[in-house]
Amino acid sequence: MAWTEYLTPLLQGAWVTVQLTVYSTILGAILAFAFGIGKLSPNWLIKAISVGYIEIFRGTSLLVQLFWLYFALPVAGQAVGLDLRLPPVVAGVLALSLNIGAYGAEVVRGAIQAVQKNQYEAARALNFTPRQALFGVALPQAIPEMMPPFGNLAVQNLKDTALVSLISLGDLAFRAEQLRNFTQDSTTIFTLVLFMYFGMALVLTAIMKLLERFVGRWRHASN
Amino acid sequence: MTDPIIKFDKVGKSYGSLKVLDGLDFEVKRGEKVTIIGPSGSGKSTVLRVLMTLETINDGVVYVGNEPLWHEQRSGALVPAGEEHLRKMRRQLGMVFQQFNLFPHMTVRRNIAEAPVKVLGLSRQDANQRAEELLEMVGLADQAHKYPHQLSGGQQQRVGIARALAMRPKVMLFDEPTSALDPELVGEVLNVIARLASEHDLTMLLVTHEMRFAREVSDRVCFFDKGQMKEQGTPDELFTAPREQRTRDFLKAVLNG
Amino acid sequence: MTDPIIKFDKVGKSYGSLKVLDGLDFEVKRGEKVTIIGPSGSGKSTVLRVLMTLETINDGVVYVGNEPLWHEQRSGALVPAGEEHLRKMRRQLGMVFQQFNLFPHMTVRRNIAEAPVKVLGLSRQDANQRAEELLEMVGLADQAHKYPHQLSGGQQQRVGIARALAMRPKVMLFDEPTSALDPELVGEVLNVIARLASEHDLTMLLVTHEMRFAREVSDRVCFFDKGQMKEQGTPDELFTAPREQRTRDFLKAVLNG
Amino acid sequence: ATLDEIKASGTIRIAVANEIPYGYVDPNGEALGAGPDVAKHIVEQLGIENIEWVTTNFSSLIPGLQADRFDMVAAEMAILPERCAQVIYSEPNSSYGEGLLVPAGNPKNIHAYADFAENPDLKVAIMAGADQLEMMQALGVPEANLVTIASNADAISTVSTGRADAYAATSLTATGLASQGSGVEVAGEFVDPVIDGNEVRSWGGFVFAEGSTDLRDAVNEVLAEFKQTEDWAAILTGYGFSQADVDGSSHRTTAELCAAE
Amino acid sequence: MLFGIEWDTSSELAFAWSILPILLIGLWVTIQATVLGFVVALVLGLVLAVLKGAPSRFVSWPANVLCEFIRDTPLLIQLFFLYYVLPEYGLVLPAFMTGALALGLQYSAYTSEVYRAGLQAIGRDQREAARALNFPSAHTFTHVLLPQAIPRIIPAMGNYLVSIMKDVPVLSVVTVLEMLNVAKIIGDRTFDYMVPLSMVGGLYLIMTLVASAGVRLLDTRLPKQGLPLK
Ligand SMILES: Nc1ncnc2c1ncn2[C@@H]1O[C@H](COP(=O)(O)OP(=O)(O)OP(=O)(O)O)[C@@H](O)[C@H]1O
Ligand SMILES: Nc1ncnc2c1ncn2[C@@H]1O[C@H](COP(=O)(O)OP(=O)(O)OP(=O)(O)O)[C@@H](O)[C@H]1O
Ligand SMILES: [Mg+2]
Ligand SMILES: [Mg+2]
Repeated sequence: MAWTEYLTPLLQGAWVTVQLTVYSTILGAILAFAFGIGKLSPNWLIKAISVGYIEIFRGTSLLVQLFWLYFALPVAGQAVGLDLRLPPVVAGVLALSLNIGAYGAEVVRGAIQAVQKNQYEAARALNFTPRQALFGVALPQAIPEMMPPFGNLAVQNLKDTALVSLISLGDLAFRAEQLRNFTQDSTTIFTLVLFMYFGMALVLTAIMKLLERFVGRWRHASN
Repeated sequence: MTDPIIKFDKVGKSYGSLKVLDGLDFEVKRGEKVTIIGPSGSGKSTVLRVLMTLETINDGVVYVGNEPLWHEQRSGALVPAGEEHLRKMRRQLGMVFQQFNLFPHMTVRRNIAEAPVKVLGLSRQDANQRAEELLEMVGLADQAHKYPHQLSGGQQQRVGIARALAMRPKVMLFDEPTSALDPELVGEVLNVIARLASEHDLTMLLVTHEMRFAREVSDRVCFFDKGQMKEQGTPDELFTAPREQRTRDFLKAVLNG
Repeated sequence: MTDPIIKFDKVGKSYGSLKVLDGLDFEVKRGEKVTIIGPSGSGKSTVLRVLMTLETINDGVVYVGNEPLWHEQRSGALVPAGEEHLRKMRRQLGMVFQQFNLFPHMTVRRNIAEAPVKVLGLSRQDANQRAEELLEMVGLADQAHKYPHQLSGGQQQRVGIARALAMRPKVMLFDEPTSALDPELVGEVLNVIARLASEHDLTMLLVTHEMRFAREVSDRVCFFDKGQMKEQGTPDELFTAPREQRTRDFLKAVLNG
Repeated sequence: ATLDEIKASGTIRIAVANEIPYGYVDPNGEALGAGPDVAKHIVEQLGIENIEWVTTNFSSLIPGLQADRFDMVAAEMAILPERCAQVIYSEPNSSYGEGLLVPAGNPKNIHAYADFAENPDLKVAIMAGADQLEMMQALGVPEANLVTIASNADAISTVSTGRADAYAATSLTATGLASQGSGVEVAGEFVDPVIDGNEVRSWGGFVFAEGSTDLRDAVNEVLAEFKQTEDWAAILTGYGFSQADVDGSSHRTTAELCAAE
Repeated sequence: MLFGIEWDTSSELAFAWSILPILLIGLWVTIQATVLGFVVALVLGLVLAVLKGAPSRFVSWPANVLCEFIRDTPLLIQLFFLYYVLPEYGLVLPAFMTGALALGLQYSAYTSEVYRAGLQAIGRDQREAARALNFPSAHTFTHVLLPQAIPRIIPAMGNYLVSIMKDVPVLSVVTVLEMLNVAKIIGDRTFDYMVPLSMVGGLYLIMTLVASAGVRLLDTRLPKQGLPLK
């Protein structure tokens, strides 16, 4: 087979990779905000849950999480009489977003805490409620700070999608393995695949940069 | 006008073993303009921050308008106040910070109008109008739509003053409002404060190192050292004939510059 | 003593489209104590940084002791100097920075002794002795074994002065040496500089906002604006009877404090 | 899922493990192999319209059935007693013997599975979840000399680069791989392993989850008829099965194989 | 049975207890791979950092692109590439070595940034002070920049060490018998994935919590001002 014949199946796989990346990045961002803000909550229960979530998913390997969700969770579900046999797509997206969400939560927490204390003091002096101070003062300043690390996490997440091939999801890495199974032409296939991932990462980085400019518009206002 | 609007009654405050306020007694009368001076670390900022409820106290009672600031009267006894009470008390005070502390993501107008909308419940329109009047007053009518980082330090601090005034406080607190400014920009801020002092019957409490200005604008100057008020008097008394040795030393060191 | 030790000849320097030095002509005579004043951004620091070879220039020639600083004479023509030449020229200059710039991981003594050992080739012992003499001179004889962060700002700056002096420069450059200090600590640093000025025949070039000090210590005061020297004279001339409107405005704004 | 549920939805999910020639998917997404070709005929007979092909690792086939990720496995998985405890099998669809893939020229001179038990310096690759593991264990091959690979596709590289000295698989797999890659060949003069006095032969069938008895029964019914036809034999021989393999498939019943010790 | 150790499936607890020694054998491989990968990352990272900082653009630009490329492509694919492609050019490394190399390569892109940032964090101030005192540039690097950079670099490197440990399971795809692979094989053979996989998760959690606490402790113990010079 000529290398051009590899393109069709590889592009199909790349499309799956793109979808996985988009879904899990969005879900991961939601988790990141929920638990990042949760970790700063004065309510100890919310705080404990957030800390637990963050530590567990940052503290274990993504592949372990993925295998656990795919292989072990159904067994655990059976034990309590629940049907937890997740389809590969769900298990994949869930593992990816739970993992990236835990890292993102630390970014969110860090960025909120990095908002200068004097901003909270100004808010308090003007009699804002803590909630108004968080959503009106702290978050709008923290979000632009989060964007560069979020950009890195999004690329990390794109790369991590390759692991879902190990639970038989037809992403780019899976297609590559399947092709190699047929042709044993490892050099061409893996070179192509490396460049395809690189290309997707560059596009993703560019999108995150645009997003960063958008959420930090006020910083760029000039005279 | 003889009723004290602010009163510190044997107030103590410590960080660990460091006593920052040490049994402080201190009063400000309604409409009075008082300047606090003193060496670094003497507790000047702490007095303002306690009043603005940014720091708690460990001992004693602070009164604002005859009501305890940090305590509530409950079944006769004074108990530590809840957030509700603090919010009510805070309404009477406005603060201008050394580092301006403007909200960098809001336009100048929004910086001023945000609290009136969110806290006082004004309509956005009314709040904007109030903001524009205040900007007019501090000489920045044409800067309403800029962001803080587009302004010079002196302009930012004038916005800071307008922002505090927008809440119509009874007492204004200024914590070294010009010490983060380039020397050339100090004047424009002091001018605004001087106008405020002369044209309004606001009570004003000002911490500053600008001795000449303190002399011009204040009714009374208080010298702080080690968390206590060591000496007070009219500007003329204190600057020309300080009674305490510590005060003399301090004034000598500072005025030498 | 009439030979200029420093001479700027139509020196230009830009950052992109921003002209920071604009055809600057400026001289300092051997042993002279010159103060530069001027508004923020007028290029005061740049003059010192160009002399210390921390910034290059785009135009003109700077002479130090009659030799071009940034150029070498090669087969008759002036060509940009190599590192060799710069190292030789730099020996004649010492600099004291606004933020002290001490080496945080070295003891006070080592901060001072390091360059004499590595650059002048002194033995560690001789260099340590020189360091201790200088610490004596700046009143820190007992602090030799501390690290910078264990000292107050004023003490750190005095170490900074001692460090520069240890290289026995002919010209000392001071860039706002007291403006990062608490007001109470300013005096101790200015005292050291004043002693240096009166007891040594060092050439001194000082950028400062401490007008009173400038008046006492300098032979000549230069007013900079927009990258040019707008006016110069003895302190008495410049402070009491400035000729230029721009100078008058600046002095009024600054002295108002 | 039950047969009724599948008929109602109109789609059956069938898994293969990407093993040539038992069951695999070509780059165009077309399922091929002895299992899939027969399965296609059976599904048609059962009146089910669509097949959704799922490719997965061999070791994920049984867990996948149990987790309801697919309804049926068409990988010619060998019928073994320990597997019968986890899942249910159709009657045999094929039978096949063992083989070995070795580097070209067979430098280590390997001809039998027993060689690995005798020479402790030899390393042998097996696929995760495949029954060669049990054979090696029964022959007394040390665990440390087993290299577990995830799929057949890795075998050529593993053997040709010397990461293992041979790959133990069924004779058909070995032949298929040898034709695909240079630098490898099928070990000649292969001696069938003898375990508990019996030569090893495997019988492959379709596999279902415990709850799918009705589906299994329906498949058995169609399969029994289909095995009488020339078409069926042509499918198997077309993928390289010998006549002995084709005939042998009827020499055992699933019940016997499951009950065996 | 795995590695000659039998398991006991009579109850979940007995099963867990009986496979623990097997998992610990896998854990030991995980630790070896982590350490080896980390060493490769430290060395390759330094090389990349030096190349990226080279004065010639013909060196720094390709180094930057290479770094970006390594950082933007998945470890799994890089591992496959090294494992399957290198042998075609005659370089056959055992699976474990290939795995450690892939880990080291992937993380060298990150460690090179740590080196660079560590040096850059020593502000312009310090470089200027050294220049004003006429220090030779080698002396500035060894006596001013490095002593201040090292305490900043160590904690970040420690964090990458923990990250590498969490990426070791990827090596299972090329037959390395690290902890997750061992657990997976136990699962394949017993059809009980719940116990071994949960145990791997638990062991990982313990290891990373301990390692992270170690890094934090180290961070507080390191002299913030730089390695002291008397
Ligand atoms: N959050 C804190 N924790 C510990 N100590 C503190 C804290 N805030 C202030 N201090 C200490 O309390 C003392 C008084 O501080 P305060 O800010 O009131 O002094 P100040 O008179 O305003 O000095 P300055 O002129 O430097 O602003 C100082 O010694 C300061 O170091
Ligand atoms: N690295 C740089 N890049 C771009 N612009 C610079 C840089 N360094 C200085 N400038 C600009 O050059 C101008 C002159 O700077 P310089 O530091 O000499 O001013 P100055 O007179 O010392 O002011 P100040 O009193 O604030 O210290 C300023 O407008 C400054 O913003
Ligand atoms: Mg203060
Ligand atoms: Mg300057």
